Amino acid sequence: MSHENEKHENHSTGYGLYIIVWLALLGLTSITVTIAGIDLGSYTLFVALTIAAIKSYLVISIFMHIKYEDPIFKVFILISVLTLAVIFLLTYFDIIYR
Amino acid sequence: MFSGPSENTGTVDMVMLYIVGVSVLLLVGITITMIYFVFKYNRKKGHKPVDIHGNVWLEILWIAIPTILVLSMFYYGYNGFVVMRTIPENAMEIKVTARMWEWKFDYENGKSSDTLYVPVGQPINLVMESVDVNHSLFIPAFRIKEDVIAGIKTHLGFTADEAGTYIITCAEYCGLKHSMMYTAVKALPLTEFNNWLEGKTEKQIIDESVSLLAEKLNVGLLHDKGCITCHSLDGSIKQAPSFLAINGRKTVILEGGEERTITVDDNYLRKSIMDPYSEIVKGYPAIMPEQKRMLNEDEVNQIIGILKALN
Amino acid sequence: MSDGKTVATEKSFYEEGTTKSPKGIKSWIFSTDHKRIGILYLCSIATFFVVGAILGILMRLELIAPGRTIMDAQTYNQTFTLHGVIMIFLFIVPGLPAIFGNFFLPIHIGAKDVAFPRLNLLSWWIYITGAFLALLAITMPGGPVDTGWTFYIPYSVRSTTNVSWAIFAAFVLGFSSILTGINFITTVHRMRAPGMTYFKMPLFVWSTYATAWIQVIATPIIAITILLLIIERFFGVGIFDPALGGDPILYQHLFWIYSHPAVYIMILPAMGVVSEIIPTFSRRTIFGYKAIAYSSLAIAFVGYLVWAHHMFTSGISDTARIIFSLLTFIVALPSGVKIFNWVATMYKGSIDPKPPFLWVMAFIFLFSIGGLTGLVLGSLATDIHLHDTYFVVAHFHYVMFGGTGTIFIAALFYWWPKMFGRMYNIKLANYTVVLYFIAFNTLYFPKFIMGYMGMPRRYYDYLSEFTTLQFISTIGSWLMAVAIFLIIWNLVRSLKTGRIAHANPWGGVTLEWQIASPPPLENFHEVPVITHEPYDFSQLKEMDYESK
Amino acid sequence: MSQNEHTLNDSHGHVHRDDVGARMGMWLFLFTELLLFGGMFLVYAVYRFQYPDQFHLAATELNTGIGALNTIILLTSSLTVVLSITALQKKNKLLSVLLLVITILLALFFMANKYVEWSTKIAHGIYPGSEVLLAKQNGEILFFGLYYVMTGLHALHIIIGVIILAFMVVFILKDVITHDNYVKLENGGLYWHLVDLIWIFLFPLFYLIQ
Ligand code: HEA
Ligand code: HEA
Ligand code: CUA
Ligand SMILES: [Cu+2]
Repeated sequence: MSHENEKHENHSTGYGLYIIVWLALLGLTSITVTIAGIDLGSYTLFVALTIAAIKSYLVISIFMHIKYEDPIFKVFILISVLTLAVIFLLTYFDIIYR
Repeated sequence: MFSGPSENTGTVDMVMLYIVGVSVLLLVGITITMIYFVFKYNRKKGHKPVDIHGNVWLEILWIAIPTILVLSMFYYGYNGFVVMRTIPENAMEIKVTARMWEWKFDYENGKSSDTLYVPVGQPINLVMESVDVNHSLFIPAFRIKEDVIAGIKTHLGFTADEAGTYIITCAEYCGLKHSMMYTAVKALPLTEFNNWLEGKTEKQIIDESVSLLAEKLNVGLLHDKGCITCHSLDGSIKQAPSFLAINGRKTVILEGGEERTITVDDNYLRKSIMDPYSEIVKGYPAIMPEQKRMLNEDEVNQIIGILKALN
Repeated sequence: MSDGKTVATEKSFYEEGTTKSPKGIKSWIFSTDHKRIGILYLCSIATFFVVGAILGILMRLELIAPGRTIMDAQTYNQTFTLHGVIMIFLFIVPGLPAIFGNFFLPIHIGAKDVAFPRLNLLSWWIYITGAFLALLAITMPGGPVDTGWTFYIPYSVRSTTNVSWAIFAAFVLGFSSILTGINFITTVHRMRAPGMTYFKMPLFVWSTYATAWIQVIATPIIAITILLLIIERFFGVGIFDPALGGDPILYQHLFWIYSHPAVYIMILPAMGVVSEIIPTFSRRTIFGYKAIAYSSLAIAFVGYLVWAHHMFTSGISDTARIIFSLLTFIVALPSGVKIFNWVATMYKGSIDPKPPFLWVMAFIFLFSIGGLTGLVLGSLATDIHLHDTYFVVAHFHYVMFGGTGTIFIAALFYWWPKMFGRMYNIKLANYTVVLYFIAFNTLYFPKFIMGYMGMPRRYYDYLSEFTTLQFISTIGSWLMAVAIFLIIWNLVRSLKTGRIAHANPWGGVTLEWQIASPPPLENFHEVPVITHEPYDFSQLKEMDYESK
Repeated sequence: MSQNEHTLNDSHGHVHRDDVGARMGMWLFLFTELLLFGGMFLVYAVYRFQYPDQFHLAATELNTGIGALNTIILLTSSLTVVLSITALQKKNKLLSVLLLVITILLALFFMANKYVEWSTKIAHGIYPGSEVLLAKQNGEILFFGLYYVMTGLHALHIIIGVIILAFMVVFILKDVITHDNYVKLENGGLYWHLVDLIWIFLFPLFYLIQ
């Protein structure tokens, strides 16, 4: 069991990286607020969600340490996100064509 | 080979026969093999068991063959479905309104009825909407059904090929009298149908018979709003108190579990219509649909007026 | 017979507990031992099964003849709702994983407990809380729910009965299910004994693992759906109610997004048990181990793609109906793979048809009927006619009761000697299988015919043309009551008068048969090192097994 | 799977500890939260598709400023939590506690904003079942229904998060959580990040669609 702790210690990144990520997150927030003011038509939603996705990627991989975690965790995340995506997609087959 | 009161009947029965046929073959095959193995390789016979770990070709085989089978099943079902759902241009549109627990059919010429009349051979398009909860219009003889929902119009198409009377029933659970929400579709030869369509509406007939009871009051409103499904006009007991001589009647009601005797007046009538569950008349189930969102002020006043006149 | 050396000195988990004193009620309801928790679940779930079954009997009695027989329409509506809610949420969804998963999953992988034993105990407590709430809901003002177990909006918003409490109970029960799922997934990943690679795990572990994923990923959807419905009822927030612009069909989507995968929560563990029983009584390795293992995962995944086959007539778009119909047919394939591999496992075996095996044979027949009629329902043209008729009622009783229910019984008869250290009366059990089989088909087969003739479900009353078939079905329910009574009687009586069971009465080779009956507190004296495949019967010789 | 050998029930009778397992359990729990909110996002997506214009109209009533401020607060609190773990790893117990306390304060700040926001809405007569709301179009009723339910449920998670973090503070002070045994703190942090993640989506979907 010491093994894992070691593994973790190896990756305790110090404070720097976290602060950089935090700054990036704040930057992305201001971008998304600014863009919301501009009328991009049907792309507005797309852009907003893309930025939100990038933000969550940063939070998940760095803040939540997934980058340093056992690979099986990534598979797990993939399973659940994929399931959610499938549910959305299939529901839309009803909503769009109704 | 298959025929029925509607072309769809034959189609559906055909698909059914195909799927059930294949299924029975598979079932019998599996069962017989299993029982045969149990006898053949019974421990009593003292065979030495042989470890067989698997066989890739067999696995492929029993994925591939069922795949073909199910795809063919899907295809037949799909085909029948598309035909059923394709409504010809010349279809006759009939409006269907469902409410707890009755059906109403409105024809293009403004006539309405609570039995569905259709001409033989004429494609029909039912455009359906509910005023309260979900219902489902089911005509077993034609092998069709479709839910009837509040706020969303659904449609159901069919053609009756043989004259006759077929049951219509409600297939989506809708409360107390779900199992009594029957009516019928009457398929008539075209001329007979036209005679009927030009004739008096059932509403008119009701109006006439009721007018014996209550002069020229617009009792039809009670019918339109579904009140007289549960409340009788002649004093007989249905699922709810009769309307006959309701004004001024002394009644025991339950309010929050406590009994109280009141005298029916304007206020009481209004409250019972808009918010029926606050006070339930003793001995009756709490099944009255709330009318708050279904009646406008004018209709409420009108109904109260009618009720008071029914003495 | 094996382990002659250790049996004598060893204390079972009945004599040694995780609490201060191993005896008394507290040593049970506060025990973190997975085996004791399994038995707690067994007692509670079996109780609710009997309650649900008695409601079923009452319904059949009402339907024995047209018109009123023993209850009025409102009572009937409440009865079938309660019957459905109890059977689904209190019996069949938690059933196999919570009882047999808890008891045998850790043993099967050579662990001494699950990954989070205290969480495990919490799951049971949450289950009991949910069950208590469900019972409370019956007595609360407004009376028992009358919406059907599907709680369709708008009726569930309009109904004056106590819908909110009942669905809140389902919400709580969902949490219990989720926690069990989390526990099992982590256990499988983290607690395997040395040498226990993924492909050396018994197939029961595989299927319980797949089930656990459905429990974790699907249950939250029903939780939020229920929450939204409660919020809608309490605060009048417009979400699904058409009166406020909501979309009642969307509710149905959310409901079935959980409830279809849930039917695989019900059947997958049962399939795992079948994969255990068949090799043991055929005394040869399972045919197509990997195919069966992967098909469990496939069922779990594809199970998410087909939910709208419950909504073919609900007014969803025709495009969606077609897509979902196609996907529904795909989900049948992995189940087929399992059936074929099981039958192939009997080939060239050395088959000893003891009661658990006989129940499995009944299962294969009944479940195949249930599954194959699922295909009839998956096909668009036919489902439009059969939806919400007795055909559906017959289908789901065949898969749930004939499938999972039968295996529930099979698992009891298979593992009873291990769990309680006593053997039941085998002869009586053999007769019971036959009675059960006849009763089952008498009870449910007529429903297929009625459904096809157009008898809608959830009907208090029916047209006279159905009288004969309804009557036959009711007779079947009485036969079934006798069969179930004999099962319970046989098992319960064995606790007192049954002979002491061997560690390995059937000649099984998975790990549970290599330890004493009943097992000791931490299952294994020393960590087992796994060198064999799970169904390698050459081990029997090493295990010193003599067949009796 | 030799990687597992070190996670076994060890035979020496020690209490068995498995940090990876504990985090795995936490992640699985987070998935259930994800799906729980996912279900609501699905409802949102469907209604937004059905009533695009009315959603836009309704969203103009929301205050983007407060939304953006709350986003910044939550992102910052996520940072302080993760820094607190690092501090503990570096055996800086005091800093770790301090950062956690800052996190809790940020959370309370978030709640205060939320309170102001909700109460102005309610003061304007916009709340479930109100006359003002019922007079609006269906799409707007749905928008506000979802707004209250989704942000409300999110706020509930914040409150739970605050309680969890408060426990973490106590645990650190009592040395239940230490620099070489801090998986509880990690799991508490994971929960807090999840709350943040959900807000990352709630924010553009409710406040940024004018
Ligand atoms: C244990 C529970 C369980 C299981 C396992 C299943 C399994 C299946 N179910 Fe069932 N189902 C229910 C429980 C279950 N169901 C319930 C409770 C309802 C009603 C809910 C309600 O409305 O109250 C329902 C309703 C239901 C409907 C909706 C009917 C309606 O309301 O109109 C449909 C429609 O497609 C369906 C289909 C299927 C299919 C295709 C499978 C498949 O997974 C079956 C796969 C199995 C086989 C196919 C048999 C074995 C295989 C072979 C013998 C090999 C050869 C096979 C091939 C040719 C492929 N089910
Ligand atoms: C696992 C699930 C399960 C099981 C096992 C059963 C078991 C039974 N069910 Fe089912 N049923 C459902 C799940 C289940 N049911 C569901 C989900 C619905 C849908 C509800 C809805 O529409 O919302 C339904 C609906 C349903 C209907 C349709 C109602 C309608 O649509 O109008 C009917 C009708 O006959 C019925 C009958 C029965 C019967 C007679 C049994 C019996 O076979 C039970 C057999 C068992 C016994 C008979 C044992 C009796 C007990 C003893 C012998 C012990 C004796 C001891 C004492 C008395 C102390 N059920
Ligand atoms: Cu109307 Cu059932
Ligand atoms: Cu299904």
